[in-house]
Amino acid sequence: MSEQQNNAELLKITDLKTHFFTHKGVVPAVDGVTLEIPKRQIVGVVGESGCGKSVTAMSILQLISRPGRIVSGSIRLDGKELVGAGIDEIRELRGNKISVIFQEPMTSLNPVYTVGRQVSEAITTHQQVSKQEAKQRVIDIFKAVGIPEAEKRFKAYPHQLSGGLRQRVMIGMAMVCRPQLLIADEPTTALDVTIEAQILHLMKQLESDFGTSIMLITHNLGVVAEVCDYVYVMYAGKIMEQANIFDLFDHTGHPYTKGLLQSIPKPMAEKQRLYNIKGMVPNLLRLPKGCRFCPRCEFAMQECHEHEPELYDAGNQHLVRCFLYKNGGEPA
Amino acid sequence: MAKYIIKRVLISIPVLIGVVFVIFFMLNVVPGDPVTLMMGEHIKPDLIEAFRERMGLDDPFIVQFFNYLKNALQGDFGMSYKLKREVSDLIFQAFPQTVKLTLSAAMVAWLIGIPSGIIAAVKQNTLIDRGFMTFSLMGVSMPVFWAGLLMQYVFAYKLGWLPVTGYKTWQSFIMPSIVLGWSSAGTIARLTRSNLLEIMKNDFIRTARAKGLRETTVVVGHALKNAMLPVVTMMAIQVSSLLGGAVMTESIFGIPGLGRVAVSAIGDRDMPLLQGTIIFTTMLIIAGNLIADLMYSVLDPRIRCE
Amino acid sequence: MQEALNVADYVDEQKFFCPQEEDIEAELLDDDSIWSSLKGMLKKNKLAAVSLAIIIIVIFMAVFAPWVAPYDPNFQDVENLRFAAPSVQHWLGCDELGRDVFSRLIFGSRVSLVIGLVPTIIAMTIGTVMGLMAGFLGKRVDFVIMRFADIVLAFPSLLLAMVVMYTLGASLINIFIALSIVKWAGTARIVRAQTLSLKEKEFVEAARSVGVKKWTIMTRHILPNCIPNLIVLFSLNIPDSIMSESSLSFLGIGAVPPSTSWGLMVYRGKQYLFNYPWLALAPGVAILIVVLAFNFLGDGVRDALDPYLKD
Amino acid sequence: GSETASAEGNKDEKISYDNIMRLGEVTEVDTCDGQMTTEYYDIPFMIFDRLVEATSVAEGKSDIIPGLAKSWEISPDGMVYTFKLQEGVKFHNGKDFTAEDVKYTFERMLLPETGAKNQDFISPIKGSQAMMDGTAKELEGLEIVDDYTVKMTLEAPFGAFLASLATPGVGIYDKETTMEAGTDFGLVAEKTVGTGPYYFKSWVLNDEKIILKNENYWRGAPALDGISWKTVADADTMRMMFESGELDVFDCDYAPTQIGYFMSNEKYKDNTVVGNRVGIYYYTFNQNIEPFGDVRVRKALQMAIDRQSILDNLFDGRGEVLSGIMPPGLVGYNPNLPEIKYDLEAAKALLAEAGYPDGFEMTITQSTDSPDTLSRNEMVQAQLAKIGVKVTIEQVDEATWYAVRADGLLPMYTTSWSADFNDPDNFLYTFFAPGNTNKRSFNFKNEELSNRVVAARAITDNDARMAEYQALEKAIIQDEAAWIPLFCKQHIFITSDRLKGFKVSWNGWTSTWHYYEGLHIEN
Amino acid sequence: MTQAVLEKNGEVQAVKGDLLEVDHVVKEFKVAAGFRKSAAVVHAVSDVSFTIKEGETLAMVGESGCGKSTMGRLILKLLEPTEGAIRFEGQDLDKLTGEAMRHIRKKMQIIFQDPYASLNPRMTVFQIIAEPLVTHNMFATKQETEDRVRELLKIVGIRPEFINRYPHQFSGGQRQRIGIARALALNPKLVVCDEPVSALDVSIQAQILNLLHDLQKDMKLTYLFISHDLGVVRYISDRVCVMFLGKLCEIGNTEDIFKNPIHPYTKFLLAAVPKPDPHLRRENKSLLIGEMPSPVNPPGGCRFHTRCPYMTERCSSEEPQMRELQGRMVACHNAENLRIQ
Ligand SMILES: Nc1ncnc2c1ncn2[C@@H]1O[C@H](COP(=O)(O)OP(=O)(O)OP(=O)(O)O)[C@@H](O)[C@H]1O
Ligand SMILES: Nc1ncnc2c1ncn2[C@@H]1O[C@H](COP(=O)(O)OP(=O)(O)OP(=O)(O)O)[C@@H](O)[C@H]1O
Ligand SMILES: [Mg+2]
Ligand SMILES: [Mg+2]
Repeated sequence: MSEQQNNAELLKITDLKTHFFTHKGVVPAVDGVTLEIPKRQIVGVVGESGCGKSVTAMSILQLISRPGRIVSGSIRLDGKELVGAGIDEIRELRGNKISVIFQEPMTSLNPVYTVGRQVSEAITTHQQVSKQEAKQRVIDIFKAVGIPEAEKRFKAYPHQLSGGLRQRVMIGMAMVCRPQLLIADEPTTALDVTIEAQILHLMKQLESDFGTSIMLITHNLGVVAEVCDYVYVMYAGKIMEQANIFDLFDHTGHPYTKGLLQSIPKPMAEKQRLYNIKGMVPNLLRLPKGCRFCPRCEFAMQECHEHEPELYDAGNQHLVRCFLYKNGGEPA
Repeated sequence: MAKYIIKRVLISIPVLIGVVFVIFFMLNVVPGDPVTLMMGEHIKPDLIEAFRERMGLDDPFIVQFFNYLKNALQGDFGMSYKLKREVSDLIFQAFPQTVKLTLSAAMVAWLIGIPSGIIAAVKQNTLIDRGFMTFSLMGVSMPVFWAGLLMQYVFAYKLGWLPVTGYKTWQSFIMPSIVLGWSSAGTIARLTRSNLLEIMKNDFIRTARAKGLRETTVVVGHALKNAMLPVVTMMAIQVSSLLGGAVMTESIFGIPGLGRVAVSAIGDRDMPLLQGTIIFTTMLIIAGNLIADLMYSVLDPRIRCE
Repeated sequence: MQEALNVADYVDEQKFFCPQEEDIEAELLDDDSIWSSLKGMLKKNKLAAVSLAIIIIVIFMAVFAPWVAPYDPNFQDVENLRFAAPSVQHWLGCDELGRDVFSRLIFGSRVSLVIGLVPTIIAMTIGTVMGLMAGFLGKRVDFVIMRFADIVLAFPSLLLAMVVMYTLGASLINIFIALSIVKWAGTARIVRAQTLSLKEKEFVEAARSVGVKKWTIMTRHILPNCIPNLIVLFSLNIPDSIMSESSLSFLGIGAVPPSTSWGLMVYRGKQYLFNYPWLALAPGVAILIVVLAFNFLGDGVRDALDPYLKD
Repeated sequence: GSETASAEGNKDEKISYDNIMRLGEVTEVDTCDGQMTTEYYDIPFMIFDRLVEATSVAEGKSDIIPGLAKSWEISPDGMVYTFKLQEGVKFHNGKDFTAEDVKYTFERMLLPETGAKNQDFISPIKGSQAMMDGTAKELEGLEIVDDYTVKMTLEAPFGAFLASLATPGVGIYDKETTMEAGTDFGLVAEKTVGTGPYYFKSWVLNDEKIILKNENYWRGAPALDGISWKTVADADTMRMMFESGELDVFDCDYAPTQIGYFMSNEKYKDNTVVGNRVGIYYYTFNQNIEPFGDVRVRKALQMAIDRQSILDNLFDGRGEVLSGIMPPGLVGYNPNLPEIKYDLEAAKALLAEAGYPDGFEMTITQSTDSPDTLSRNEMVQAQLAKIGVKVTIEQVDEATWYAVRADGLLPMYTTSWSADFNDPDNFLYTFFAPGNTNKRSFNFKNEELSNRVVAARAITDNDARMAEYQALEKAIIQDEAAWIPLFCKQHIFITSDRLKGFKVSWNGWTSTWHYYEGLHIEN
Repeated sequence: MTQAVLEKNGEVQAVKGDLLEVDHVVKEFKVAAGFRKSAAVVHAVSDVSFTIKEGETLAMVGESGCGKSTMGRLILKLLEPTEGAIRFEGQDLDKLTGEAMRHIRKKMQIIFQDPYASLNPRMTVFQIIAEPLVTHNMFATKQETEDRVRELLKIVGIRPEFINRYPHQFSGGQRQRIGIARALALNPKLVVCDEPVSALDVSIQAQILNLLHDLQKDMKLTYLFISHDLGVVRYISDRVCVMFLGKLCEIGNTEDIFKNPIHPYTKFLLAAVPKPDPHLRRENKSLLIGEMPSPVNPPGGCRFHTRCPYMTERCSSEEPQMRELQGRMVACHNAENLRIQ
């Protein structure tokens, strides 16, 4: 990687391990993830349900609650280490430099307070501003995220808004302090396609208008293809493949990624069976030996059952965790 | 709002009538003749009969019932058999004491219950949690009369800080309110705790944390108001149990309230008095329900009208 | 159809989407049943575990009272043991008729526990049936049942119990009846609310869509899913009944001699509170401990069975 | 009138308790109208005067002294009583007391519409039955000779007539005020007016009743400013109030088990006032219920109960075991009555003879809210078990208890009775007159004896009358074994340091007009 | 087929294989709204008509809350229509009661979206799948029932050994298979699939879609496939009907509609679907503006007119009727003009 690119890095996660210590055993939800988010980029994180996407994201803001905790690794924001930082330091970042929006706009807003109050709280928590000014800024951001009749909506309660509007309020709340990083954890999964399209459009706009980097978590590869610049594919707590968006779709490396892409129903002249990855995501309490994916992998080799592969470079910042790429480039 | 209140009051009328009916019915199947009780043992049987007729006690049950309802609607709850006074007078005399006691006990219950519940929830599964819950549940676990007696023994008899009984000064209300309030603090603490825990798992709490709010702000500012909703509903149910507890508390602490009237009315088979008391306590409970509902709507915008 | 489906072939052909055996085996270990939740709770919540132990001990003592109690609870030795203070022979002393308080406490636990259990069971059975019918059948049934429940709930419960007791006379059976009458409505409300929400669940719709009869849906689909809540309610209702009995005893309409109950013992002992405090303290503390234990166990059970509160 | 108005105007005035005797009561009373109650006489005693009063001359001895009647004459045949009334006596509201008030008071008691309960005390007067039956509006045997002379003619001679006029139920009311008050009489303090040493100040239900001194009392104002009765539902609370100085008197009847504590406590050594109750505790038999129809069974049970033990353990031994009906202190008490012995062997033998060698099952019924009665019953239960009799203790509420008893259906029970007036008639007639035995669920079957009880009333020779009562007592209790006498007991009061001169009346009651005499507070 | 259907004039080819006929169905819910407000009426389904031929898959698409599930429930008579009729094999379901209805129920089954809520957590897999069999007394003995359950489990790809397990012991995809097995137990003709794959990951989704596909082939099933995922719809269905706010906008062959949507709403819907190919990104996608109106107060005229960029005067006043255009049915006043674009 060149010097210049390093400078453009906003967030760097190195070998992050976040585990849940349940009474059934230790769940390694995030198991050594290394991930970078450059400035002014939309980075996607995809993977099946339960593979650790949300936990990775929540680890950044240390919103992991008992029985989970960050076991090791480093998270640096603009070079500042977050792991091990005091809770006050982290709190100063939350909603200010890094903000999050969640999957469920229905439940992510407090039903007993007006949305205006909830959003202005994000301002007043971090900045000394008058109530009036905070209100003005909320109304401005509401306008910016495309909420019609922003003044009126300021006094609305969440239940009085539709799902799409609520998600806009959430985005407004996240953007109101002009964060450097926006973590969007499946922001559109609960929304209809038409609303989804609006929200994705809005996010792209935010990126270009405010210069905010976005970490977009989703399991919808269509969404990724639509908005992301660079993509990480996760499986069972590990990054399996990372590449820029075009490489990922054009030169798909990992059999897992391939499986995911092929499973998407495509318009075909003649109906034929869909490809699917056999089996299902392993229980994190009982991970298979060797490559985590090998029990489901069509290309599994002896080696795969015995050793865990590393991320191998396939060129052009395209890394694949598969022995097929041990020697770089195209699969052997 | 006014319309809603009126509607609620109207809805509670059938319930009240049902309550009267149940009491009427139950007291009609009792052995023990109120008339003999009232007239003494020396009276001649034919005089008793005459009296029964005069009082309408010979009428069929249903007729008596409707006569009673008719009079009650005009504010006439009849005459106490035993005390030979207007039931309404007796009740109005006792009513303020019971209301005072119930309200102050409710305050105590909330003052003990809610903070205990919050602290216990925040410190879930720690010694602090167990300690606060034990403290507030102890009230539920002691017979009111026993706790009352122990308190009197310690604070009035041994230490002489408070009067043993009485109702005329605020000091005399301290012990009864604590005893009675403590007896329902546990329920409130428990409900507060479990609601708060439940609310704390909600997504919007994560949102609040993600905004950078302090944990206390998250708990008190965001979770508590939501958690209070069911607790408010509980208040209405509390009224009922507080009134029940008041029966004993009033006896122990010499407060001439409705509970005392009710107990003696039951013992004396004083039907008109008992009916009157129960109607009034029921009205208190219904009022409690109504207030709880109104408070609920104030707290919860989802219910409040646009 | 049968001939169209040669099952073995069919499965063979499809085997590539058949999930792998190890995976399922692994999943199966994640047992989330009621019992395992409770077991997990007891492991984590020491207070609940201790409470359970206390309750088991008390139940044991109640069941085996004649063997556990050191003396005949009704044996009087007025001449020698009147108000004997606690000693090695008489752990909790003796009462005004020279009876061993500890033995009476053990025998009294029988009545107190029975009063804790029986009315709760009766009331909850009635309440469950009523709540199920009201919630599931709706309309007029719902209206009638819930108005009855309203009436019961509008009474101050202790007064209602007193009226019932006075109407029927003091006896154990009548305490059962009185407390059942007072308590069924609460259960009915809760079960109704739950039935209403379960009724909308898709598995109930699925059952309806194949034409399963109403009663079968109620008993097989709705009722079993109310059980966790009912368990919680049950464990919280028992201490309530025990307390109600002691209140009734205070008003002189509780348990009837010669059977003694803790409530009655407190009531009779309270006049000696100053001079012979063990008479009132022993049963009072017994009530305190057992009721607290039931409450803690109930809270633990609630924590364990409430899906929201699970970790 | 104007008096009432001023009383109302004073309602809010603060009363200082400095010179007021503070008493406690466990149950609220229903009325302060002495005619309408058989249980509550505290206030009727103090706010009304009677024609004559019974005064204690020695412990358990009483004399009849003049009251509102300053003197009286009895015709030799014992049929006519002529009373000369005090002149210049005024009611609390300033109205004059005259013979008219006496007539009114007596007739009020007898008129059915009043619903009074104490007619027995004046029923010997001629024509009273007619009034009670509703056939007469006026009392034939009562004649106003002049404003201050009243003549009463009896139906038959009745030796205890004067004594019965001293009972609290026959206080004299002011005609005009009482008629005006109607049903409020005895309930509303201002309207309940008498001539007594105190006037009725206020009554807050379930809380407190206050009477204050009558400055113009014709015998002279009392030393106390007044008396208050607090209603304290719980005896243990009341006892704490007493001990923390909120009450002046603690009546040990509310907590007989505490007698030992108080009596042995140094602090209260000088504050104990003891009086003998002219009364008796007893167990009954219902002869309609087998096997109590058999006299041998009844006798066996009499012998199987260790009465001394009950007295010693439950009443701290303060009393005396009795073997008859009449307690010491009552005229006619027979100290020479043979003793009923505690003898288990004899009892067993009698039971065997009656055909119950292994005993039988029986029920004792009591009202629910009395732990003292329960203790007594439990002791008896244990004692009877020794002769194989298995006792079930049944508890019913008070109202049911009275109702069932009035129907003659109550099985065995225990209770006590103490003298209203000092005459055996108050005991024997009350219990064993025909009809009365059924109403009390004895169902005494020996009609001859019952009739003799009624006939004894008319014996004019007092000695002969007493002899007859003693004979009846022996026949009923010892030969017929109609009930089980237990004991009479002392009535013990503990008083505060400041209260001086507290006395117990001749019959052992609390309520006594002696609250007037010699009682005072030293602060 | 039966008399009723044959008597219907017109649309001869439709009559021939129509298994289900939905005829001007309206469903309204009365809901108590708010603290003070009186009851409101939700117009969940308003005057919807369509037919399903035996053996075909009709997909129903539309945004959340537009009435898709309600329609599915109406068909299964889990709800009673406020107006209109639903005929299955020519029999009006509204008129059927008791035994006759129970008989019909055997032929119609439903698969739900939520694999967690659709299985009773307190019943074993055996009990769940056997319930329809027991209800209809299909087998005399328990053994036979059990055999059939095992067979069904094999068909849907679950090892029969797990017959006594509880639902929570399975993954989402497996639960969905159990739900499918239950639906197949009585050899139904029509299966209503109410978003059966929306809750699943793509890889599992593919497994289930394959299974549904295979089952249809082998058992001659007819599907009403409710979904909002247009990709899935395109893959599985023969015909599509598009719903908007309780009304149908367009019905037609899948490929026709996907290639050439006529109704403006269909156009926007299709345009909004993100394509899993970064090369197909369009920076300036035509976005549908605004939110869905409330079904409590649906707009007058064409229900879509408040959001439609092609709205004309007529759209706000007159309700467009379904009419045939280019071999499909469309409800739009301006369909002809839009077609040209
Ligand atoms: N509180 C917790 N206790 C135990 N395990 C947890 C907890 N929270 C998450 N996990 C585990 O961590 C793993 C990763 O969860 P995560 O929420 O990150 O998945 P995800 O990729 O976001 O999936 P989805 O697409 O369903 O949101 C899961 O297997 C989950 O079981
Ligand atoms: N039982 C009911 N009572 C009241 N309103 C209802 C009821 N069921 C559905 N509705 C309303 O009817 C409308 C249509 O609901 P329906 O569930 O059919 O939509 P849907 O298209 O299936 O949506 P989704 O994609 O979210 O499943 C919605 O507005 C819904 O709120
Ligand atoms: Mg997630
Ligand atoms: Mg739906």
